[in-house]
Amino acid sequence: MSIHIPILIIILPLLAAFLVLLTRKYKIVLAAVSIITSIVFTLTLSSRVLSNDKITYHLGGWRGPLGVSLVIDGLGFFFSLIALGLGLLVIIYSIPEKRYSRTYYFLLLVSLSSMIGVIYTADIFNMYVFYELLSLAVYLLIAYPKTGVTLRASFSYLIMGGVGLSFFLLGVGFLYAMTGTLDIFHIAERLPAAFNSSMQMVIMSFVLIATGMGIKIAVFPLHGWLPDAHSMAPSPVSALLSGVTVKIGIYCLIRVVYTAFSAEMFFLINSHNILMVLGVVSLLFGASMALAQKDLKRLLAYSTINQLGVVLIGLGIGTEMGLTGALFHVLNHAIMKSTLFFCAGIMITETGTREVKGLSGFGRQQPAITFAFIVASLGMIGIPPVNGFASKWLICLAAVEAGYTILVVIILVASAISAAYYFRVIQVLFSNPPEQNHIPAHEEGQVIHKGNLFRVLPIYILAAGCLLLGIVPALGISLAKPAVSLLLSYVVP
Amino acid sequence: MYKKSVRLVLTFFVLMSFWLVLSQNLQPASLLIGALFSLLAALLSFDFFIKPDEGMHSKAIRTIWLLLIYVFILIYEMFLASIDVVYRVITMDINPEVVMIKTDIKSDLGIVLLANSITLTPGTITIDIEGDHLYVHWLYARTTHFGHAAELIKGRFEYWLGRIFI
Amino acid sequence: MFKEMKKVFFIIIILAMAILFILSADIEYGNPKNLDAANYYIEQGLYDTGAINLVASIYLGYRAYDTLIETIVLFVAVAGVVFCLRGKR
Amino acid sequence: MGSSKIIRTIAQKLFPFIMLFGFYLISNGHLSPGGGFQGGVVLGTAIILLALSHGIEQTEKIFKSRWLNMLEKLGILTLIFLGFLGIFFGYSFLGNFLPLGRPGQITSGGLMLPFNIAIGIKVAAGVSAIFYALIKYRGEI
Amino acid sequence: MIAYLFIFLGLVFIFFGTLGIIRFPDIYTRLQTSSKCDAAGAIALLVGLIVREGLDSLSLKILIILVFLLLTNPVASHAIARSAAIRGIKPWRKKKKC
Amino acid sequence: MTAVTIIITVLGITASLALYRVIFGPTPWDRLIAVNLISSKVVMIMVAAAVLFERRIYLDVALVYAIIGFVSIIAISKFLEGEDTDRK
Amino acid sequence: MNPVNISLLVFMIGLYGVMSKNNLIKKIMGLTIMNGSIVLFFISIGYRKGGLAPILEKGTTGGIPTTIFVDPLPQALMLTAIVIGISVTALALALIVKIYSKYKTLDIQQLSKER
Amino acid sequence: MNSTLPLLTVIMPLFLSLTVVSFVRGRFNQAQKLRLILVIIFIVAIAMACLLGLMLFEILKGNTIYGVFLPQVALVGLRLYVDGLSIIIAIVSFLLWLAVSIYSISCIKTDLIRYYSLLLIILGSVQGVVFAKDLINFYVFLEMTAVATYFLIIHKRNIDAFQAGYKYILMTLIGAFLILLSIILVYVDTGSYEAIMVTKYGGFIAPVLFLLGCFIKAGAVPLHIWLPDAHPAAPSPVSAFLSGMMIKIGAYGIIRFILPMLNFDLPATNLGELLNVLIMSIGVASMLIGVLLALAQIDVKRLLAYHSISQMGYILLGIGLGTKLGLAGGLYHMVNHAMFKGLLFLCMGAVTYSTGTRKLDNLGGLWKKMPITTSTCIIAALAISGIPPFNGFASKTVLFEAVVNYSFVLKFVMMVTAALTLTSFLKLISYTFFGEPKRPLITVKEVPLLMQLPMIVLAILCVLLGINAQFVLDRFIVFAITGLVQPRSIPKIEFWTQDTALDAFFIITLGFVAYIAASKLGLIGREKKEFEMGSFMAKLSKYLSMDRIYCNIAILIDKLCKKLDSVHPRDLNVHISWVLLTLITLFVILFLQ
Repeated sequence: MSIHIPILIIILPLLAAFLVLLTRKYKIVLAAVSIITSIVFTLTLSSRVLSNDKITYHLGGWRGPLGVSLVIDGLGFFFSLIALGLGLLVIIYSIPEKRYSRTYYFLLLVSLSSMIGVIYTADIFNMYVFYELLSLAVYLLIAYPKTGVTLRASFSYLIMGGVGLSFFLLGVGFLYAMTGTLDIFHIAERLPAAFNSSMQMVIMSFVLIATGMGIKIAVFPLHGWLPDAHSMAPSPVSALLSGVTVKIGIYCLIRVVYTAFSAEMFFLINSHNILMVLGVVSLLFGASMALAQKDLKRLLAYSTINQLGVVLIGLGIGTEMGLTGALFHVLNHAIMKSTLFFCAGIMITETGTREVKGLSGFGRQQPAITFAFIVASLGMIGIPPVNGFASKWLICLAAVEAGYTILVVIILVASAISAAYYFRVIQVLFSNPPEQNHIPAHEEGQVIHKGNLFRVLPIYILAAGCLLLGIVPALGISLAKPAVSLLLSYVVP
Repeated sequence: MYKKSVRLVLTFFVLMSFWLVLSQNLQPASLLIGALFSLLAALLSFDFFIKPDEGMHSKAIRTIWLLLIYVFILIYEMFLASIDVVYRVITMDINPEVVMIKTDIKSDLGIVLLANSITLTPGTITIDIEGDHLYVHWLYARTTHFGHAAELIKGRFEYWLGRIFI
Repeated sequence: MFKEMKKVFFIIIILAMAILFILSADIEYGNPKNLDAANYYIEQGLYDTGAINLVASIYLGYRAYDTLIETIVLFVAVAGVVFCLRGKR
Repeated sequence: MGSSKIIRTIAQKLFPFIMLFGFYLISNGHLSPGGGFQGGVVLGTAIILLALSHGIEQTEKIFKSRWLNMLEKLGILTLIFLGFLGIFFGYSFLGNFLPLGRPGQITSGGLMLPFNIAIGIKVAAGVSAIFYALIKYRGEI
Repeated sequence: MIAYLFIFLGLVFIFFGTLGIIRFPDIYTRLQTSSKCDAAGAIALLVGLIVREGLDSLSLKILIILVFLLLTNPVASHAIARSAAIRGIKPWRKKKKC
Repeated sequence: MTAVTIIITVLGITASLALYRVIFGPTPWDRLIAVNLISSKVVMIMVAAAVLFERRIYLDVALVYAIIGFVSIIAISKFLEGEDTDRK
Repeated sequence: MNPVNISLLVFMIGLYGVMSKNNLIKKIMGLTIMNGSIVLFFISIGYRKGGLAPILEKGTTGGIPTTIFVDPLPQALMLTAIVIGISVTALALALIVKIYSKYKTLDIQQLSKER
Repeated sequence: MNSTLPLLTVIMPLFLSLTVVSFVRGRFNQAQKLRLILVIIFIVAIAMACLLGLMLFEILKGNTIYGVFLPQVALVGLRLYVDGLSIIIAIVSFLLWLAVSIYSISCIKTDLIRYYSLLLIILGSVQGVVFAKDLINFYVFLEMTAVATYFLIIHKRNIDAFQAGYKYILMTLIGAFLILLSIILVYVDTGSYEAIMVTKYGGFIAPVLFLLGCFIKAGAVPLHIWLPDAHPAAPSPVSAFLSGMMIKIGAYGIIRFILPMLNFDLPATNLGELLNVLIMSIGVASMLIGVLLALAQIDVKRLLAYHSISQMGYILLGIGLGTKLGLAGGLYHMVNHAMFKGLLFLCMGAVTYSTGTRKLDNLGGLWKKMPITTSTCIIAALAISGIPPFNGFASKTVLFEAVVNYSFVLKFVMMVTAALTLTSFLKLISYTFFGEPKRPLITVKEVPLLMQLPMIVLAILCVLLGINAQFVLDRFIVFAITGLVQPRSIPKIEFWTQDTALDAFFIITLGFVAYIAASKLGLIGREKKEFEMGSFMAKLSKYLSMDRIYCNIAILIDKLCKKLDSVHPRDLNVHISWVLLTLITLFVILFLQ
């Protein structure tokens, strides 16, 4: 049984998703239990993965380029832990909301398992299929409240995402035309030969895949869907989107860029600089747009673009420290941004408004939530005892070591701007409520759950995680280390 | 008219023969699967595939014989009509009208076949059916008179169809 | 305003078409390279999976996992359509 | 409701044949250019034809939308279950544990026939469910 | 030989049917050509192919297709004509001389 | 081989002639007629190819195509009737 | 000028549709065109000169030269891609129907003006 | 000597604050909370006194103490190091903290838990800053103090507090980021986080950046704008601690990390020269501008805030001189300033507490009602102006001695500044405590005992430090800078000589003359309330305060972002065209290579 663990991690939540549709009472229990089982299965692999072992599973027994196989290495393990852990918290967070029917949990489970599918698969076409599944589930999750704005946001995401995945698929087509195989590791073996014969096709496939994944990551010129989708979606979904879904795009980019287009090619077509430039642009853009927002969740959405810029800069630097920093920042951003969105969800239901100005007096009502919000936003800015600092620090160090001091200046400027907008929110939280004793509005029949344990628990856990990772960053770094060593072995032959 | 079981069995056999034509495979497994699927399809559709009140005038063999004759007449007429249409396409000599005709056939299937035949033959298409009245578009209307037009359009079809269906 | 935008879009798309056309001009057609996997499928597919339709042998044999996921994609889409259009108008 | 008598009658007569053809495509997927998805679409087309000609209420008497939804879930659960059977019989997930027959026979594909049937039923139910949903939202045919 | 004759006939019918679609003035007249010439052309062509092939399993299937085409073609024409009529498209009339 | 070429070419030419109606048809029904015509041409091309290349697999494809074409024509014409037909 | 190039051009035409049309349904049509062009692309990169459809019929099973068949893998992939395209289209249409019932318009410019 | 003592000093307050937050919240009523807080303050006082005393004892023996915690787990681990300098500042900060927190018990009425936990955090992190062995620990604790202080500043939750806090946190974070950049540059250049490494850096960018960061922290003049807003907006005890301790961290940073680059009686290097001049000129500028602006204020706490800037100027000037004597003077003045400025803020807090106003116009004649406040305030005012028996005199004397060797003009400037300080305090005291009592102030009472106690203690300390100046200088200050510059040969300072008396006399005379002249001329702006628009002093204070430049920059950035937001298209089509443009650009870039 133990050799089948990789597929079980993917399939069990998927199976549970369909079982959720069949039951009415046990939907939450099923969802949570299946995700917990997956986490446990993943953790059983940890000792092997963390010792730089590669776990391979051939589906249907067809190995190599013939069939689809699953590969779990450090990188996949890292990302899958993020996805599963946050997924569990999202499920817990959505428990008190009575509006969320079976379909919601079904979509949640499908999206989570498809994330794991994207992460574990070694077959690039299978990656596309899983990504498409993930995207469909996410479109639906965004549209879940079925109000006008959510439908519109979901639709624009669908259009952009459809274009992006079409680009990806076209890029896969070029790769297949060049190498005659779809397995990423085989592509990596055969691509150098193809590169010598037809450089144009290699570059074309690279550009297509990078652009397609860029849309999913929402780097600056390709970000059109993100502000609407992230801000309009229901809060747990926003947390999932911003925390994990975007990271899957990063994972795909890393996988394809570092593994398939390995070593020489990567340097030859100079894609480092492209990643770096994109990162810088989206960093500054996200920061300055967020400064101008009045809507809390929209602010957080633009902040996502800002932080992704940091990650891309780290990836573009490409040294060991830079990669460690980037991956660690992925983890940190996932934790912090989900905390912020969870808190924002509670704030919006409590105060009945999405405007930043309307949040006044919340700090007195629910100090614990406010505390979590403050901790996470301090992490976003990059203030020491919280985790965001450690990863930004690593990235800055790597940038200076690689000779890009200007990048550090840019990152710090963006951090200052993000301090400006986060502290604007924080000071509103602490300010006294307006004079009239307003009754919290029930937004579309939402029920207010003041201090509900299921709502608050994930926030506490995540905030504690922020502090823990900030005080003891070695925990996160040791998790990212195998992934980095894996990537480096491709980068430096 | 017909009992349910009869209709079911009849449908099943028709479908099974269709399956044989399709699969062209006489292995037992294939037959078994075909029988299963035919049964399934028959169960789902026998109720309207053969209507309870859908009867024929006479014996089955004679009906088939008449049907064949009818088909050949139809094809002959169709070729004539097509040549006519080709002629009119070249010359653009047309005079379209919409006329209404009445038919004596009562059976649904009969009316439908009549309408289809009309559609396929000289310069006419059925636009609508209401009861036993057919609205027909006529490419080269020689007359707009009710009875006369009916004679010209229905031609021999109504006779043959009237012999087949009630 | 929007008419001008359309012109800009048109120019952009023509540009992209031109670039793609130039870049893909020397892609060989009808003579794929690296056919080892394909030839394996053609030679061994029947013996491996027992399907004389080689596409089916890949679709349901070698890459049945893809098919499973694809079915789930369809299911999610159907569920989504039903979900979106459920309830009062 | 419904359509003219011509369309209705022809649809009635064609329906079982189209359906059987769909089943044929499903079950001969590994022998001919059919397959679960294609056959399923043809099956769904048959149901759509019926719904177009007879109106949605008449069709729902035969193909109830609850059953269709159940069938859809059942199809996927069957697929996953068959995959698990592969593990159970000592192969990998989705491994072919049935014996391969002689090439050209309907049983030659081993697991392919059940796969095809499951996919076909699922797709048929899915296509018709989409159609139902869209039609019902718009109102009556 | 006779097969090719049939095929040739079918092609001629089909060609003129398509020509009619382009030349005729309104929907109903176009439907006239499309329904008749297409059906006749299909019959001729497929019969020609059946004759060329001889009577075997292949031609049985072609026969099925033929029957299907024959059954559905007028129905499709009828459906189109009916929907046009319901939406109130008036047939084109020749201008009377007097 | 020549027979194949001739048949398929003629059918293709007629299909592309019908494309004229698809593009410039003044009303939707004109386009529908042309689409119907094209689909039946495609079916015929497939049958011809099946017979002349000796590959029976195309027949199944042709039948599927015919079925889907028929149903889609019915559906579209039904759609073009518009919503208010039922209240008549 | 070969199918590979043409498919890329068609892809761009689809993208133009997505980009410049204001009607939501036309945008979805653009996506469908893109999907179709990708199918064409994949099939044409798997094609080899004089190859047949990869279905072994009676009598062709033993000892055949592999070169008479085209690469079956892209075709199998495209089956999947087509289904996915259909799913996306169906979902998008459902969303459009819902959007239309909320806003009574399908024009994206007017939609973006509405709050 | 390896020891866990410094670790305990840093960790214990942080841990206790966590305890306070997690166990007290929502479970007790106000009185119980107060009792609990008293207990905790007591515990902290006793424990910290013991710990600091032990360390002081050890250090007086000539040892240094270092402690390492979590060396592998954290980024570099918590590495602490205590020497003379650290322990002196730690003790001062602890004393001030104790005074402030005792004072707060009566003063602060709302949000007790948050307030005290933040105070504890500040104590711990200030200890951490001064004990930090390497750059990264220094940075971490610096940021902790900044954020914790922000929440204390906005404690009153009114609009002023929020604006001031916003300004404060932005400026401080920018300063911290400058320091961070410099640390990164240093690390990459030298491969180590050790404290000394800033000076080993090859170029001049890193030290200058570090210096700028410290200047922002210290509120030196061109970068001071957060300070006059933040100090008045904060609750009085907090502003006492802010002014007394927090801004000293900047000076501490300079002493600890930049000092070895300055030319200490060594052959001058270019960089050392440059830094010397930089620090000194900034010091002089802060001194003069701070005191000039202070003269023009009518808000008591704002006035004190500008004096903080001015006194920081003294300290920076002393450090920037680059002599041992100057360093000793600067350090000594740091200690003294903590005492008397803390005391001043506490006094003014008491005044505000009793009367509820901060405007000079609404005050007057309080000396009968509040004798203790008046007397302590007078002591502090005399101390800050450098009048003989008090501690300000002592440190200023050292500074005068140091400056004289450099340039006589500077000494004169310093004396003028001291005189002007006296002037402004004359204004403050006369208008606050003397003169006619205003009508609403009839019912004013003396503040509670718990508020008087810290004031009295601090006043006594002021006096003691002034009287025993010789002892303090020789025993502690010189000892503190031993580790830094080997000051075995520090010149002997005579405190009670004719020269010093003359200096003091000059200051007093000039101060009184200036006060009389200015109040006749209406230059210190009390009679006419605010200065009229366009008058000379109004213009002067407007231009000197430099608020405008920063505001304009902020408004510019804000407008740019708003503009970006309004320009940013919401149209999906445009975004898709961007996608395509990106594709084209990437193609072009990659193929042109």
